[in-house]
Amino acid sequence: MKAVGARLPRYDGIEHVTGRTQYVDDVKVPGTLWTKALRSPHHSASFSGLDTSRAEAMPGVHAVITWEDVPLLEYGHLSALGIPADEPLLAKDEVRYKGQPIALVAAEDEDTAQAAVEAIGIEFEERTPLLDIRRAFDEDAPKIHQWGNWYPHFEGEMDRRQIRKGSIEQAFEQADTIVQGVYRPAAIEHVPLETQVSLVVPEANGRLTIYSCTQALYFSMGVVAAHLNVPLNKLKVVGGTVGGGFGGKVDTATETMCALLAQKSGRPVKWRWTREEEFLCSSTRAPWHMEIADAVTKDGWILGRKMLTLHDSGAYARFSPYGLTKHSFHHTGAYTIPNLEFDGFVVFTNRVPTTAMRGFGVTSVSFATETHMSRIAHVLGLDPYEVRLKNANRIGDTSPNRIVYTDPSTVPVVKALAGGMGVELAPDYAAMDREQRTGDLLPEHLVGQLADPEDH
Amino acid sequence: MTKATEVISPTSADEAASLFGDGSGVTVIAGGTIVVPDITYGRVAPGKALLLGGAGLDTLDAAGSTVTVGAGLPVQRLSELAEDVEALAECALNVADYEVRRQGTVGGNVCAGAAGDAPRGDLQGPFLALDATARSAGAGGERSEPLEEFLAHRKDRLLLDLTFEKPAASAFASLDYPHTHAYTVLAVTGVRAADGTVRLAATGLAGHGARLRAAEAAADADAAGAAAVGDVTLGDDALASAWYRERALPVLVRRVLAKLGEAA
Amino acid sequence: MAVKQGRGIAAIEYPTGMNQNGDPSQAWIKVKPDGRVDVFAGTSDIGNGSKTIQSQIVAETIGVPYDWVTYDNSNTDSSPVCTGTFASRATFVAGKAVEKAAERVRERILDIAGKELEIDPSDLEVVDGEVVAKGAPQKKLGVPDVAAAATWTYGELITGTGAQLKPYAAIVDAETGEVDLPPHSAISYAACAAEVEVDEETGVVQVTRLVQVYDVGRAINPTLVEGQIEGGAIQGLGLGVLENCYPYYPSVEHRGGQFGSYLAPGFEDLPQLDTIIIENPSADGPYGAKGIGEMANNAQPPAIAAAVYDAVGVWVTELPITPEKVLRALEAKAEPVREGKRVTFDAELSVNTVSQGGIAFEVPA
Amino acid sequence: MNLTVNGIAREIESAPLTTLLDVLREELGVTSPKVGCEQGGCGSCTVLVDGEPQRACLTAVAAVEGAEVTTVEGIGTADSLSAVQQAFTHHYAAQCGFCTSGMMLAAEAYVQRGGTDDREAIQEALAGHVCRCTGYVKIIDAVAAVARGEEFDITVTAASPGMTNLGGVQ
Repeated sequence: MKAVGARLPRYDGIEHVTGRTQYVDDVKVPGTLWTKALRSPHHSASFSGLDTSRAEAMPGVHAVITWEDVPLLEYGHLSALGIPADEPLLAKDEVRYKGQPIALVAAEDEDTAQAAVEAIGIEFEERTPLLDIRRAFDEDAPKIHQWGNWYPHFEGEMDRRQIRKGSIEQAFEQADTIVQGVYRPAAIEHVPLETQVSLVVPEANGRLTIYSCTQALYFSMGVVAAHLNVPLNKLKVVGGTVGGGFGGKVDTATETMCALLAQKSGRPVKWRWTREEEFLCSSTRAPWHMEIADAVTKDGWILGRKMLTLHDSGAYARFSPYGLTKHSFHHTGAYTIPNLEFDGFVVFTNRVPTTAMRGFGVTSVSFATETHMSRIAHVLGLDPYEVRLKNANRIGDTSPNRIVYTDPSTVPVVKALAGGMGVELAPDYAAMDREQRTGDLLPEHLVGQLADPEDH
Repeated sequence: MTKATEVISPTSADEAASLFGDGSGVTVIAGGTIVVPDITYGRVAPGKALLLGGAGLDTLDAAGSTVTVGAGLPVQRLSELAEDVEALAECALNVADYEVRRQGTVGGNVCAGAAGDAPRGDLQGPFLALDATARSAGAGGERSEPLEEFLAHRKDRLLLDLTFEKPAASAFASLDYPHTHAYTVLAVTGVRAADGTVRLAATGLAGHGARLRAAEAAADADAAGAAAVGDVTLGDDALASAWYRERALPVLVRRVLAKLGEAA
Repeated sequence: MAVKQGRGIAAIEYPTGMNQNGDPSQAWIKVKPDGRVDVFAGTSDIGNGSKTIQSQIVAETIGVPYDWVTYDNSNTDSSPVCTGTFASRATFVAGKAVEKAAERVRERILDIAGKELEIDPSDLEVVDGEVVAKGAPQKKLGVPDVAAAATWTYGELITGTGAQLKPYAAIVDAETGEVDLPPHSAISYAACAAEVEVDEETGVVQVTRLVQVYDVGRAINPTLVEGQIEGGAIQGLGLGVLENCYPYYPSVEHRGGQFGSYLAPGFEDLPQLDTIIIENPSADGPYGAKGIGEMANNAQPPAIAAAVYDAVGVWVTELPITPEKVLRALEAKAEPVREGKRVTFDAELSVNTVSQGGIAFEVPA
Repeated sequence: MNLTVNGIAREIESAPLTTLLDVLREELGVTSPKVGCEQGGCGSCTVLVDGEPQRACLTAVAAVEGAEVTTVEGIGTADSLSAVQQAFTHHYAAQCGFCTSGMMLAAEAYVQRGGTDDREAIQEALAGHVCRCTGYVKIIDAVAAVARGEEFDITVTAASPGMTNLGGVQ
């Protein structure tokens, strides 16, 4: 029997339907301590007088940690890509979003941990938060980082992600119409049914066993090892079975802190976020602000696109520079547009840091460019299927960063959609395929961008 | 957790009333759907918990022209009144989901405060429109009063039951997201009493549910819709803004009045 | 009631694997003395079904039944590196690593079977758990016998490792964004049509039907593909009309902290779903597969936005398309500003309006 | 206090206002009911109390003193799966599996009380259960198939309604 192509049952299906699948929270280790966090009540504030002595003295409390307990306080999630760190594991001197962790307590039970959190002394001086990315560039905008309000380290020196191809000026000049619009998808929660959770057990041999809900075992291990300044053989990350992720569990949200608490207390430590913490303190999909101006001809060719993207990163960079770069590479969507001017900024605000989520970087640009495409069709009075088929990327066309498309399927999927909707396409369009451009489908403005698919 | 709590489980309504006393220091747990999460999340730390499950308050008497609904009746069971009071049954089936309706009680729903970021207390609407009488225990002993008055101090009293006359017709219209675990953004209930009087009430407001008296007095449905806005205080929450509710309320009033017309 | 109907479409593409690549996945496989196969990989199964898909790839590649395969991704002591389950890479990238490891294992099985059968390994193949001579199917040896021979006769462990790493595609020109290598492993394509009903009086948008087309390259398990597409569809619906962490964005007030006030789609939000799958194989993916997990929630929001316009004649371009936004748009009845050949929508949302001189988006008229 | 859990009488030592969810998971080690929200909003902790589905996170254990509690462990095992468990397997109604236990118990109760294969009725009956993975389609398929009394081959999975495969298309 062939395995590939077969409708085989889930490998872990029987475990799922018998309730036997073991998620992190189902691992029970005697003597496990509960964790609670002191989180920032303010969107932006400086703080002083952090005093954990009363909490530490409470019966049942086994460890309290603050920034002073973290060997490497700031670790960049994407340090391997040269993206410098900006986010402390636990806040030091200032908080940049409501819910930011400042101190953690591990105690015999939840109530004791919570009481100890409330016994931690701290004084905040509130600051005006920056919340609107469109105002971040203004002189009077509150300043969030020493870097300023937007991320300055693309390719080491660029303060923006930039794409340039052809000549946008020429495209605007040649256009019959320039269609301009603004697109703003919202921040949303990942909403995995399993909230962020980890359990760290200090072993007799000095290793730490980290039961984790991570989407990326090795990635999380690397993050913990960096913060703790230990080699990888000191850690064993146990996981691989996750109660939903959708991108949010690429963040290493709890593992490092549990590891520090386990080291300090010598006891197993678990931290399971409440649903409220998951909704209010976990990272979200980013809100984006996108402006597009397309140079179009009256018969529906898109000659050029100018685009500005502001990516609301929240208080810290996390994966946002990566997401924006990916976004920029796909800002023409499923089409070939030869003249491009794209500028994108990762903008900081005093909201919960945003992170990867299903479709990272591209969900936003798909919404913007496809809604814009529909608008172009309406403005020009053209059929929305035909405008798409006409501009669809084809074998031999090139992407915004000059990569040749070798197997694009825009034409097949749009034609199949028309079929599925019972829409009859005009004969020219019904006859289209994805092969290289010729004849009417190779107007002058698309000649220069062509490349040989064999060069892939 | 909650080890210090004294838990008492009365076995009759009278015993419940007497154990409730003046209510001070007492946490009432009927269905538990509101208060148990509050305990879990540390927002309520009961010193003394009154568990009402066995108190016999889950009564429903609709045999005659008057209906009496025990405060301990599961919300789901109001569906049994579909023929007598369509709006009440419809509103009840609009609350949360099957499991929560089976567990949550009429009293808990009627006495609910706002959830912080969303309105609660959907059943206040139909009971207000039905001009229900609330019988409650608490300081000064047992008392019966119009629900409208009871709502103002509902947190201090133990609701025992609600009584109302069967109406000639009733109608319900709501704005809610299709999935039931969301709270109702805004809802309007209309009742035509046996004597022809039309009463309207709304929930999803800044405070608890309210009668729409100016709307009731208006000449026609359009005027009623417009007048309803003056009857209420609207707020912003996670589900909708006051701006939106101000525009949607007249629509719901018109729809309820249209339905009442159909039901004539 | 004034309920209007509308339709809209969208077509999208999405890259498989981490952007710019450089994201390794590795696997190793060993064969037990009775021929059963143990796979060790580091790919977390977040519900997407990567344990299943990778097991299927191993079974197919070696040529043994699916239920001979055990799959262990449980810990970093036994599992080699996998960058992780994201970027639609669990099938495409990590699946390629297990395919490569399984190819090594199959080669080892054929080598040992060749010795036992005294046939050149290149003349052998593995079919349904048996090593069979090509063109002479009566000459065969069960994989369990091969594994036993390896263990007890030849003193060998049948094992294989595989690693998949597309080199990091560097941006060689920061001004233009030009890269030196393809920055993706493959690109997947999809299109979506949305049908909606919009209540003009309340602004409520009900998505009634989604018709979707996905080029999946190759459906390694069609049922799991459907699961990704259906789950993605309703997340896309959530993005389009329901979900928002900040209902008054950019304000941070009134965040929903529970399921009652954060509007994750539920059973009753489900529209009719019609799905068409196309299989245009990817040159590089395992068995031609592409990754479609992530793109599955990308096409619905723009299709819904266009459908809302089709229904009631207003563009709502701030997601989600809530009843309030529809009513505000209907009240404003905003027409685009036409100046020269420029047609400008949404001027009130633009940085040109909101920024106090810090940033601008300049477009000729 | 006492409970009967999956047919076995258990003495409960937890404090009376401890949630049934915590009693099951922490005291009794029955981990199939999941901690999804502890707000009653997701359905992952649903168990059967005297045969009816109930949110274990909304239930103080003292309020169900003496009751019969059934979790997924009590409706079938790997060797003898219940119809609902078989249907969820055959219809691929579980992806990450975290909502599955609660979902199946609600489905079990729905079928037990005579629920039909009407898709809207199933949607309404299970409306309190959030699944972030599946888009609900295959869960509805599974419950409808049980309601129709179908038998299931759990060595293969079923296609969703409304699916077409065009194969290679240029």
